[in-house]
Amino acid sequence: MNLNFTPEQEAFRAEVQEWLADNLSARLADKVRTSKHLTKQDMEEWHAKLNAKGWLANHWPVEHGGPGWDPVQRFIFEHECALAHAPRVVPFGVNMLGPVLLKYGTDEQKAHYLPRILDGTDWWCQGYSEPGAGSDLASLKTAAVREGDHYVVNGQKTWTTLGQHADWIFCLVRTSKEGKPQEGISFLLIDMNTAGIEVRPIYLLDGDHEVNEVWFTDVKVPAENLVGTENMGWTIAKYLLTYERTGIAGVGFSTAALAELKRVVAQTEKADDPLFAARVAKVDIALENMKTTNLRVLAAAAGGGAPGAESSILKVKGTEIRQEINALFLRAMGPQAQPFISEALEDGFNGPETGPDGAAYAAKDYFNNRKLSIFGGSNEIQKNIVSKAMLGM
Amino acid sequence: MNLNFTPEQEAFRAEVQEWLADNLSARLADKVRTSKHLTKQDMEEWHAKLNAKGWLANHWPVEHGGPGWDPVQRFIFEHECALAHAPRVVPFGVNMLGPVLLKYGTDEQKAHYLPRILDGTDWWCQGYSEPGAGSDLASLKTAAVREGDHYVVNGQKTWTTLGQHADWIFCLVRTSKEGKPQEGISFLLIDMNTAGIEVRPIYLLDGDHEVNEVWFTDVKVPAENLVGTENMGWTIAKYLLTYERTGIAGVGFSTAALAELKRVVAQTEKADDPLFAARVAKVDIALENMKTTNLRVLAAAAGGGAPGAESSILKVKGTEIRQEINALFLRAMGPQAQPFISEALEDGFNGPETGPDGAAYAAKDYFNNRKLSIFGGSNEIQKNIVSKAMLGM
Amino acid sequence: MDFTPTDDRRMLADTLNRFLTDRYDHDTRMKIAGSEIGWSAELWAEMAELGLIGALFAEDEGGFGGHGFDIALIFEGLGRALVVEPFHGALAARALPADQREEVIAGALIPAFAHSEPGTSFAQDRLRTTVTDGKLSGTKVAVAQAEAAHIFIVSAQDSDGPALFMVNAEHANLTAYPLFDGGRGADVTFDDAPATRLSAPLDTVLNRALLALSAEALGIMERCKDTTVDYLKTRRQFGIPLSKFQALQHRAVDMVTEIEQTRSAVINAAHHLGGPGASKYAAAAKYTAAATGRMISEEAIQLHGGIAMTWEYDLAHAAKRLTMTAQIMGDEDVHLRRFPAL
Amino acid sequence: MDFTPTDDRRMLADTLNRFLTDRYDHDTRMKIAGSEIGWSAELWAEMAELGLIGALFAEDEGGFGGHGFDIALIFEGLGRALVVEPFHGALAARALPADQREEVIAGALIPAFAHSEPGTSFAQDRLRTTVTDGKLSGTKVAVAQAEAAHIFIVSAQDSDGPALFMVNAEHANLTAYPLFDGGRGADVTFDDAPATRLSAPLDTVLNRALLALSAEALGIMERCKDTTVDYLKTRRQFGIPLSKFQALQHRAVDMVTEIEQTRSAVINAAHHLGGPGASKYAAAAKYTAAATGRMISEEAIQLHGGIAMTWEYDLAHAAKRLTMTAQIMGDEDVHLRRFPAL
Repeated sequence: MNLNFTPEQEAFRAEVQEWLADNLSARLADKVRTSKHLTKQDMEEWHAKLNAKGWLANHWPVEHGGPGWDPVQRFIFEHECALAHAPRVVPFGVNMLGPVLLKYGTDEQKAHYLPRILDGTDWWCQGYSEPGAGSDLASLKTAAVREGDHYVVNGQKTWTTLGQHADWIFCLVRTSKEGKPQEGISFLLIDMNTAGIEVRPIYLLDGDHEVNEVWFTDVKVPAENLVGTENMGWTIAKYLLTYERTGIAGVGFSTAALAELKRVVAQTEKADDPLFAARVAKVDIALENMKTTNLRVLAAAAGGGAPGAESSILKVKGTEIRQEINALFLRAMGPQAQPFISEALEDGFNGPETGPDGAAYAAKDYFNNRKLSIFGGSNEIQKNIVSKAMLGM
Repeated sequence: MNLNFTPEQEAFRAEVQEWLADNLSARLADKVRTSKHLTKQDMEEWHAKLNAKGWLANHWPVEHGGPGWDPVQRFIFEHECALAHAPRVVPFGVNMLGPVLLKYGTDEQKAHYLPRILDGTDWWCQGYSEPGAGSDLASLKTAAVREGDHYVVNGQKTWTTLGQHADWIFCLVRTSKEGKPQEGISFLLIDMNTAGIEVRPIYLLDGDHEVNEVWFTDVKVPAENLVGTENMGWTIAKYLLTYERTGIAGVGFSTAALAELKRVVAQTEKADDPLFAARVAKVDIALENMKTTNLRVLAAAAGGGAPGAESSILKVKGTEIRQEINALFLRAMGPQAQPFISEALEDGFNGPETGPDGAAYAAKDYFNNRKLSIFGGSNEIQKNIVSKAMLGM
Repeated sequence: MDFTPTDDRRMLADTLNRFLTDRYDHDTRMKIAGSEIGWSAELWAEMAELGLIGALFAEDEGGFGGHGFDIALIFEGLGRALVVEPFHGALAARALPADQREEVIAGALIPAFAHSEPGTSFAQDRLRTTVTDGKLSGTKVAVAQAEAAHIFIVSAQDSDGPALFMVNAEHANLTAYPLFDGGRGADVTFDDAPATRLSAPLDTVLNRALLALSAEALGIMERCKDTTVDYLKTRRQFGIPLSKFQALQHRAVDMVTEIEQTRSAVINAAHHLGGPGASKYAAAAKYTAAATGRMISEEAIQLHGGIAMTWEYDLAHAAKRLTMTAQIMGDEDVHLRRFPAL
Repeated sequence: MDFTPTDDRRMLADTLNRFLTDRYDHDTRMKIAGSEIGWSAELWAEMAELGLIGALFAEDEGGFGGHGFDIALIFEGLGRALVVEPFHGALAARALPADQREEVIAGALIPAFAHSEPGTSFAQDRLRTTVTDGKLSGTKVAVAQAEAAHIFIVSAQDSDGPALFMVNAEHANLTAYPLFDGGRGADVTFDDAPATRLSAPLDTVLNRALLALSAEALGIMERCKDTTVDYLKTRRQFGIPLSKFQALQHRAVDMVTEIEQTRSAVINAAHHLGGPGASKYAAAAKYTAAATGRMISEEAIQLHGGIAMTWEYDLAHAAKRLTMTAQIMGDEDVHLRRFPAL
């Protein structure tokens, strides 16, 4: 039993840190640290840097452009990126479609799509949720009907993150109404430029445009865009959901956010409040514990154990910790959390400062991160999973 | 809208206080305040005092010996008794069987049993719960089979509080297996001296003997001991469960306990701890709020509104508050909660004092009062009721 | 003891609710709250006309209410409708001389209440705004509807300790902005501004403000709870309504329970306003409202799921406003720490 | 990074668990814990023989373990079995001179660790027990198994500050009693007792004690959780097992989640024991174990219902012991307040 990383792992960490110091621009890191809006160009710039180094698709096998890391290395990399305030890698192509194609795609699909994910030719988005099918994904209704050498797709997807930038969407669609609802679902790749697709913005409660609705009206999709066989979409979706998620607890983000919280609190009266100090200490301890809980699950995975329901625990507790840090940040702002100058979240804002560091985005971040316990399988769904899988209840 | 009591109500309060000052012995009040064991004689002494004044059966109509109080008067009376550290009235005869006989009993039953409850001739206990039927009372199995002019009862009751002192038990028994489980239940009065009844003590986790199992083997019960008609027991039980419960939130007990907590804490290091002060302030505020919540429900009841699901809210929150005060008392004792000298809870103990005031019973009270959220319909059952009745969920 | 409202208050509640239902529906509110000026002068005039400002003041102050229960009633209603007009400033006008107060009641004069300072939230003994020789200097933050104000009611220290002062708007320097939860506010800097010392003690005005914010939060909580329960009954998952999942049922019950406790806290504060227990029960109410408000807005969003995070869904705006009522004038910890000594 | 136990520790765990299963079943434990002397000298000798005391010490201390992970492993097992024998006193023997320590490891010499004082729980800077000219005076409370002890390891202030001292049992005045959670303890008064100053710093011994108590609590929590989950699967209500009620499922999951976090806290404290982070992670572990312990014992009882409150049901005794581990050596608030400065 040893919590220390090996000398090799420490050397790897140093290499990552050095590379980040040389390659992550102060401009980008500062935007991330202060929760500014990242443009499509910002994200593409970061992807290109990572891809040039060979670190973009860090889950992929070496022959397809992965760096050949083990789970601990991936964890260290993601952790250091978070601490350095690097932008998050947009996951849809690299972390979601990539693994699916690697496991279920044809050689032609792999050869065509994977390089285009790496070099940024294709921006992917995800077509899973529907207005009536969120946590209960199996009840989805968007229909794909085979007609000769193509499918005709009709229906609606929602919560499509960054869909406004996307060239392609991977979708779960209903190809059969026979049997259980799960059994009639297929996994389809759709060019966003096809006739009949309409993207409508969903504005979030802070006015941000981050997610979208995607409407399909008689959209023709070539049959070769099917991944796997017809009606095996649920198997693919489950594969992705249980796919190793080293970063699901978000301890890197929480660690960075907690450091920022401690720094900023000193500018407010909360610095003298023993009750606030206790709140910070509580989440600090919970995060120290969670780091080790996360490493334990990781070690089990690296040792060949399947991280199943344990990752649900990481998700629930990890998101609670991140949300609590956001909540404490908001508390520390007191009334100065109220001003909301949306331009202050864009590059080059020169308007007045109102409040301590972080006042400009404390409320926005607090509310925006309420999503953490909702998406990717709500925390209630995660608890159902743990109850069944770990406790046999 | 006015939170003040009327001058008449204040006069009534003064009358109660004065009577308590004159009639509640310092010996008894001190035993109650310091959580000492009350003997059967202690409880009988207090009942006799109340009965002599005509205040024992304060829910009963005047013609049967009640004082003719309205709900607010009853609330004031119970509140003042709690603040004065009066013993609780043992509820089984006065507050439970009494109302049942008044509503469902024959004239003969009323004439026979009610005076004997008042003067203490009969000590009653309750036979509701069974090993397999706690919160799910309708599944009870104890069977009463009619044979000529009597029933033959077989089965087992449990959690029979103070059953070791009882002369009589009122029981829910199964008289039919037809229809829904609720439909075959009857309400039967059984003399504890009948052959075939065995009382076995259940010792609680602090070693106390407070509850019992009662076993019935071919117990012959005269048919005239049936209350109401056969198979109407569920109706009677529900009547009792929804019977007006002015004191269910226990605010009087909580108020007395909180005052004792504040007094005792000054003897410990917790007096200097801002986190402990915050815990006390939280429960203090919750109790101030609960007092008004309780009065609101009471006022609605006095105004003719039926206190249904609202009393479930009082029960849940009221017990949480009482349990939290017990928990804070325990915390304040630190390691000095560990010594447990059971003789110290009896009259005339002259052994060594260990720890601050209250150390002798802090742990015992904390654990004993975990029952508050379990019995009388667990807090989970209460939440089911609120969800259905108030929210229509 | 009597929990039935008086006939006068029942009529007032009817007037208020009818007006808000007819003239301040959610779409209207969103238009006003997001507009350039962040409030509606027209509706303000109508509300003054209906007596909604006058109800905040006693007869000898030129109004026809002014009891804690009047204030609670009005602000609970305003909260439920997410009203952004400058009622909090108007409430503070109790401190003003009679002439100005009557103008406020008529809707003609709009005051803003300027209390919070940078990095602080509530504490009177930390005021850094000072008055010397009748000149007031200092900075106040997040002053609601400051641009609309003709005068400012400002807390500050002079040689006699903390007190309230009146400053004309022409002597205030504003850095104005939209507020996260709708409407507008400003950081307000005073630089040797001519100031009139007001006779009303600071803490009586603060207690009124705490009561009003707590009642406002209560109204928003009720709205959030109703919306959530309705949604749970409508939305189906795995073939059955969400309202049939026991874990969600129990959480909804916890929401109801804490809201009932908050209502009691508001009643207590209203009852004691102006009496010796005023500060104690105002602190208890603000603590309760802030703690419960955070719980209700988080649970309402979580029990809804993603839809509650969208601009189009009205709960989102209720949750934002509810959260902000906890940020203003001291959060739960601030008032919890004050409570034992009160 | 490696979370697999070494072969040595796997063997130690096997030895421990086999012994406790075979020789320390619940009935035996209850007999011992409720006996006149409140412990078993026979089983103590057997446990010493098996090396369960030696595992608490490093080789250069005469043992064959002594790492944080050894201490955690032993006390987690002892916790799960609700062992009442004087292991906490033995653990403190690290402070003793080599001769006595070796006797302790052999099971021949029994020390008691006397730290808590009346009205206090943990703070070193509040010690009122003092040493002047080699004579120790003061009162210690709730000293576990004090009657069994041959020597006392006592925290006290001398002119150089807080430190540890050794006092022979003949100089201790005991007021002994049964403990609420089984076994016996005593208030111990020293009156100019001859005392030997020990060289081991007080905080290293305290950190070991905090780790041990946290690990012990962890073992009890696991037992409480397992018992509860089993019960929920067995017990039926309204025709279905309790384990099918979603509200109860989610609460069971919350228990598991917090226990996993407690396990991580214990691992952290074990890892850092003896290093610069020792005090910080020991405080974090005790905070986590105390807060979680309270939650687990309350939830375990509530999810069971009345049966968990009876003497006959073993969960009751686990819940009592778990609760008491939180009372000893500082509760969650004490360590939460210490944490930020560590």
